[in-house]
Amino acid sequence: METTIDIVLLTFLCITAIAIIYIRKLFCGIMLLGIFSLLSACLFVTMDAVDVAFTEAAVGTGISTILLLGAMGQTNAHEKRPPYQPLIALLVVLVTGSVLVYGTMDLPVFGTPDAPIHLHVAPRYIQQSPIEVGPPNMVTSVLASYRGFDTLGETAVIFTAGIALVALLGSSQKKRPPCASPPQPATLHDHLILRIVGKMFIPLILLFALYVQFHGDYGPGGGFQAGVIFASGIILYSLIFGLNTAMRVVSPKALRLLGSLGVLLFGGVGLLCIALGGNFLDYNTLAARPVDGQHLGIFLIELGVGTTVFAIMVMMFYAFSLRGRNTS
Amino acid sequence: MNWVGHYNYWGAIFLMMSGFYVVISRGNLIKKLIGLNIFSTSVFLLYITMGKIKGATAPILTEASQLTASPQIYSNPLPHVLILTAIVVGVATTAVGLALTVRINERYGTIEEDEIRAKDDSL
Amino acid sequence: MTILDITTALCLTAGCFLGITGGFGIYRLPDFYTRLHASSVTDSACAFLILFGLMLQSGFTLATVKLCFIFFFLVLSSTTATHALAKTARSRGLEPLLGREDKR
Amino acid sequence: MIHLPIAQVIIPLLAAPLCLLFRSKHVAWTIALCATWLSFGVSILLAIHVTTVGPLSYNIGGWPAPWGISYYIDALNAFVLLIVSGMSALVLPYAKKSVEIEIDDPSQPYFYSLLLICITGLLGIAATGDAFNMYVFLELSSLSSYALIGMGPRRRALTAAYQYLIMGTIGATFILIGIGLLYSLTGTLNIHDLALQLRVNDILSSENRTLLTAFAFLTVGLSLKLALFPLHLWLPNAYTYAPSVVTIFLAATATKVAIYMLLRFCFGVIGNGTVFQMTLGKIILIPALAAILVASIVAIFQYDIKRMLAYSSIAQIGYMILGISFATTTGLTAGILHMFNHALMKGLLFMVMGAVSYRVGSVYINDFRGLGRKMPWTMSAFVIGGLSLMGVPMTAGFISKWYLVKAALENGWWDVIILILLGSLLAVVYIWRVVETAFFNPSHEHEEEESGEAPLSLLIPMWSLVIANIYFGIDTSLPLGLAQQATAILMGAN
Amino acid sequence: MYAAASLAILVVMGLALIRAILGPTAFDRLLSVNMFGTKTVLLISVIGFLTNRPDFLDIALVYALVNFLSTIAVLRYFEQHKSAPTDQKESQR
Repeated sequence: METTIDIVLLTFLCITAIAIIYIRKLFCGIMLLGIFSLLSACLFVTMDAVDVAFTEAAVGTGISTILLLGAMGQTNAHEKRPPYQPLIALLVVLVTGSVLVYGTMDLPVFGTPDAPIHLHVAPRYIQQSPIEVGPPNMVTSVLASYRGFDTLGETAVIFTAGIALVALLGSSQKKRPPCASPPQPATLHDHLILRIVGKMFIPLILLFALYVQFHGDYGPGGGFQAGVIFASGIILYSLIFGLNTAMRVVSPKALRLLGSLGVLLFGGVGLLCIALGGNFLDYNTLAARPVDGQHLGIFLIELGVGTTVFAIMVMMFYAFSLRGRNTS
Repeated sequence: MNWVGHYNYWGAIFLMMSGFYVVISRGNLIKKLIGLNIFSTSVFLLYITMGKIKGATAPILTEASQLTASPQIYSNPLPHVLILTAIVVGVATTAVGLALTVRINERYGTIEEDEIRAKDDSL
Repeated sequence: MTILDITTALCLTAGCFLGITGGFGIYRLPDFYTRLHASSVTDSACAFLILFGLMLQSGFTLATVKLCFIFFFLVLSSTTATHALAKTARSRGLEPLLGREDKR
Repeated sequence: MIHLPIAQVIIPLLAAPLCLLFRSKHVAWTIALCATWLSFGVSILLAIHVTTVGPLSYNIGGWPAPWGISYYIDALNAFVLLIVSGMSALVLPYAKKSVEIEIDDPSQPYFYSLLLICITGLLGIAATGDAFNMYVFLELSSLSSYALIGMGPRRRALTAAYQYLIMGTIGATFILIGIGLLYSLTGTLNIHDLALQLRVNDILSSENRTLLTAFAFLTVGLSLKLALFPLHLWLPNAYTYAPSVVTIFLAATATKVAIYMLLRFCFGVIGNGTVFQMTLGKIILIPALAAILVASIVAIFQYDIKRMLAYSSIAQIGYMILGISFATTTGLTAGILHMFNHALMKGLLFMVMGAVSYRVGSVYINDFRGLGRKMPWTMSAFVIGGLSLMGVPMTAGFISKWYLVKAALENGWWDVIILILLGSLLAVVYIWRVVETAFFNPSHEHEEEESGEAPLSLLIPMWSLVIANIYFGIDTSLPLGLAQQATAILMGAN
Repeated sequence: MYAAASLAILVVMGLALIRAILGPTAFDRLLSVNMFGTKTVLLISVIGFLTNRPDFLDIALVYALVNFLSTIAVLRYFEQHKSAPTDQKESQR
C-alpha cells in the first residue's frame, strides 16, 4: 500500500517538475514549487522522515514561497524565452543523469534492512540514544547531541543568510526616502473577515510554535521548526495588519539582537561544557547525572536555534518588504 | 539484481535532473533559483530514500515497542538529521540569491541574463 | 467490525466522495467562479467527515485533540482563504463567465 | 591545550555575532582583529603540536569518532589551517582603511561579521574529520562569500556574486550527492572511518559503480569550487568586482581549501596507488595543463589588472592540480607547497591592487602609468610578488615550481616540463606589462600629485608578505617540512 | 479502509494538480494550490492512521497553517502589485 502511495506521489512530483520546466510564468512556477515541496514533504512522511517533512513543509511551502513572492514583486513577473535552444544544457543534464543512474546500480535495493547504512553507525543511535541521551525522538538526539556541531553550523548558516540579506538589502529605516511618513503599503486591511480570523489564529500559531519547541523531544519538531512557525505567525500578522504595525511589535533592532543571542547561546553552552571539564558541547557535564545534563543541554541549544531561526526569518521578510516599499 | 527496487532512486534522479536543467538552461534569475530549489529538494529525496527500511516506522520511540516482545524496526535517523541541516542551507542560499536578484533588478532594470550581459557590454 | 468502525468507514466514504466531487468540479467546470464554488462547497464537509471518521478511531487521546485543532484550522482557514480569493479576484476585474456578453 | 582544535573554529564563529551586537564599526573591526589573531595563534600552536607530538583528535560532544563529529588534525590540516588563519590575520589590519572607502558605514559591522563567518567556514573545513560537517562549513564559507562579493562597489559585483552563487551551489549539491553515495556504501561519515570501511567491506578492490560515481561527483563538485579550468567561469568576475579585502582573502585561501578537500577525499579516503587514483590523475591532468596555458594567455590580454591576476590564479590552480595529478610523493609535495606559496604571492599582489585602488580609484592598466614614482613601496612590492609568481630563484614561487619540475622529471614527462616553463614565461609577459607601465611610462600629463604612497596600515601587511615571500624562498624548512609530512600521511596513510 | 481513503484523496490531489498546471488565471492556480494543501493535510492525517502512528498529526497541523499563510501571502502580493499579471485575458478569450 505504501508503495502505491509512494509511486503516485513520485509521479505527481515528476509532472510538477516538467510543468515547471515548460511554464514561463514566474508566478505559476512559484505556485508549482509550493506544490512540489508539499508533495515531497508527503513523500518524506511515507518514508518515515517526519521531522524532515515538518521542516520541508514549513520552509519549502511557507518561507520560500513568501521570499520568492517578495522578490518577484520587485522584479518582472514574466520570463523571457531564451534566444537559443539549450541543447548543451540538455546534453549536460543527460550525461549527469545517466552517470547517476549508473551509480545507483550498486546501491542496495530500496528499503532493504541490511544495507550498509543500517548496519554500521545507525544501530547505536537507534538502540542507545534513548538511554545515553534521553529523548524518544532519535532525530532530536542525533541532531542535538551526537551531531550537535552540525547544528551549530546550521544555525550559523541561517544567521549568515540573515546578515547577508541585511547587508545586501539594508534593514535600517534610514534608507527610506526622506519624504514624510510613507503611506501604509497596501495590506489586506479591508478584508474584515481576514482580520478577525487572523486575530483568532495568530495566538494559536504562536502557542503551537511553543508546543513544537518544547515537545521536540517526544514528537517531530524542535528548535528550527518552532522558530519557523513562530516567524510565520509574525509574518501573518504583518501581512494582515501591515508592516508598520508588525515592526512596532517586533522591531528590526530586537531581531538583530535575538539573532545574535541565539548563536551566542548555542556557542555559550558549548563553552560552558568546556569550563565544566568536558569537551565542546559535551552536555554530560552540565548536571550531576549525564542524562539530566543531556536533557538540559538539548533544551538550551534548541532554544538558541529557535531564537535565531525566528529572528532571522522575520528579518528576511522585513528586508524584502522594506525594499519593496522603498522602490515602489 | 533487482531492477525494480531502484525506482525510488530513479524518480529522485529524474527530478534532480529536471531541476538542474532549469538552472543551466534558463536565463531568468528567479527561475534559476526555482530550479536550484527543485535540484536540492530532490537530493534530499535521494538521502531519505537511502534511510528508509521497508516495514519500519519513523525513528521516534513508541510506547508500544517497549511493551510488545517483538522490537519495532525504525528507519535510519541519520539521513534525516543530515537533510534537516541541508534544508536550512538550501533556504539560506535561496534567500541570498533572491536578495542579489532584487539588487540586480534595481541596478540593471532586468533579471534576464542575456539582457544583463548586453547592458554590461554596451558600457 | 464494531459499530464504530462502520461509522468511520461511512464517514470516510462520504468524505472521499465529496472530495472527489470537488476535485472533478475544479477540473471540469468552465471558469474561476464555478470552480471556486465547487471546491468551497465540498471542502469543509469533506474535511469534517474524514477528520471525524479518524477521531472516532483515536478515542480520547491527544490525537483527537490535534484532529480537532486541524479541523478548526482547516475550516476557518480554507473558508477565509476562499472568501479573500473571491473578493480579490472580483476587485481585480475577473468577470464570471455567466455575466459575460459572449457566452462562448 | 587539549581544546585547541575546537578553539580554532569557535573563536571566529562566536566573534561574528558579537560584531553585530555593537553597532560601531570600530568595535566590530577590533573584535574581528582580535578573533583572527587569536585563531592565528591557535593555529601556530597546533602546527607546533602536530610536528612535535603528532596528530591531535578531538571528539565534539564527547562522542567517539564514527558516531559523533570529531576533529582530527594532522600535518595537512595544520598546514591549511596555518594558511587560512595566517592570511586572515594579515588581511584584517589591512581591512580597516580599505573597507572604509569601499563599503558604506552602516554596513561595515555586517561586513566584518560576514568576513569572520567566511574565515570560520574555511577553518571548519580544514579542521573537521567528518564529511558532512565539511559540507556544512563549505556552505557557510560560500554563503558568506556570495554576500561579501555582492557588497563590491560596482554593479557587476552583483552579477558576479549571483553567478558564483549558482555555480557554487551546483558544486555544493554535487558534493552532497557524492557524500551521500559514499555514505550509502559504508554507513559512516567520518573520513578515516570511511577509508577503513571501504577497505574492510572490500569495496575498493571490486569495481564498484556507486563508488566510481561518488568520486566523479565529488571531483566535479570540488572542481567547480576550486575553479579548475573549464569550470572556472565564476572566478574572474568574482575576484575582479569583489571589495579588495575580499579578493585578497578569497584568492589566498578559498580555492586552497577546496584543493585540500580534493586531497582529503582522493588520497585520504581511497588509499594510495589504487586504480581510481591513477585514472583520476590522468583525468585531471589535462584540465590542469589547459588551465596553465589558456588562463595565462588570456591574462596577457586583460586591461583590468585585478582581472588579469584572477586569470593568473586560475593558471596557478592548474599548477597545484598538476602536482596532485602526478600522484607521486614529489608531485604531491609540490602541489601542497604551492598552495602555501600561492597564498603568499597572490595575497601580496591583490594587496597591491587594493592599495592602488585605494589611492587611484581603479586598477586599469592605464592608471598604473607613473605609479612607480608615486607609490614606490607599493609598486616594488608588486615587483617582488610578480617575481615570485614567475618563479624566480630566491622567492617562494621558485621552490614550488622547482618541485613540480622535479616531479615531472621523475615521471619523465618532458612535455609537461616544457608546458610548466612556458607558463612561467607567460607570467613574465603579463607581469612585465604592468611593471613597464608603472615604472617606464610617464604619468598622464602630470595631473595634480594628490595620490601619494598608500597609508601605513596597508603597507605593513603588504610588506610582511613581501618579506615572507623572500624568506620562504630562502629558508624553506617550515612549509616544506609540513608539506612533506602531509604528503607522507596522504601517501602512506594506508 | 484507510488505504482506499488515501487513494481517493490522491485522486483529488491529481485533479487539483492538473488545474494548477493548466491555469489559466492566477486565481485558478491559487485556488487549486489551496485545495491541494487542504487535501495534503487530510492525506497526512489518514497516512498517520494507516501506518499506526497517529502522533504525527503535528505535521498535518503545520501544513494547514502554512497553506493558509501562503495563500494570504499571494493575495497580499496581488493587493500590493495592482499591475501584476493575472492572465485574465487568456481566460476571457
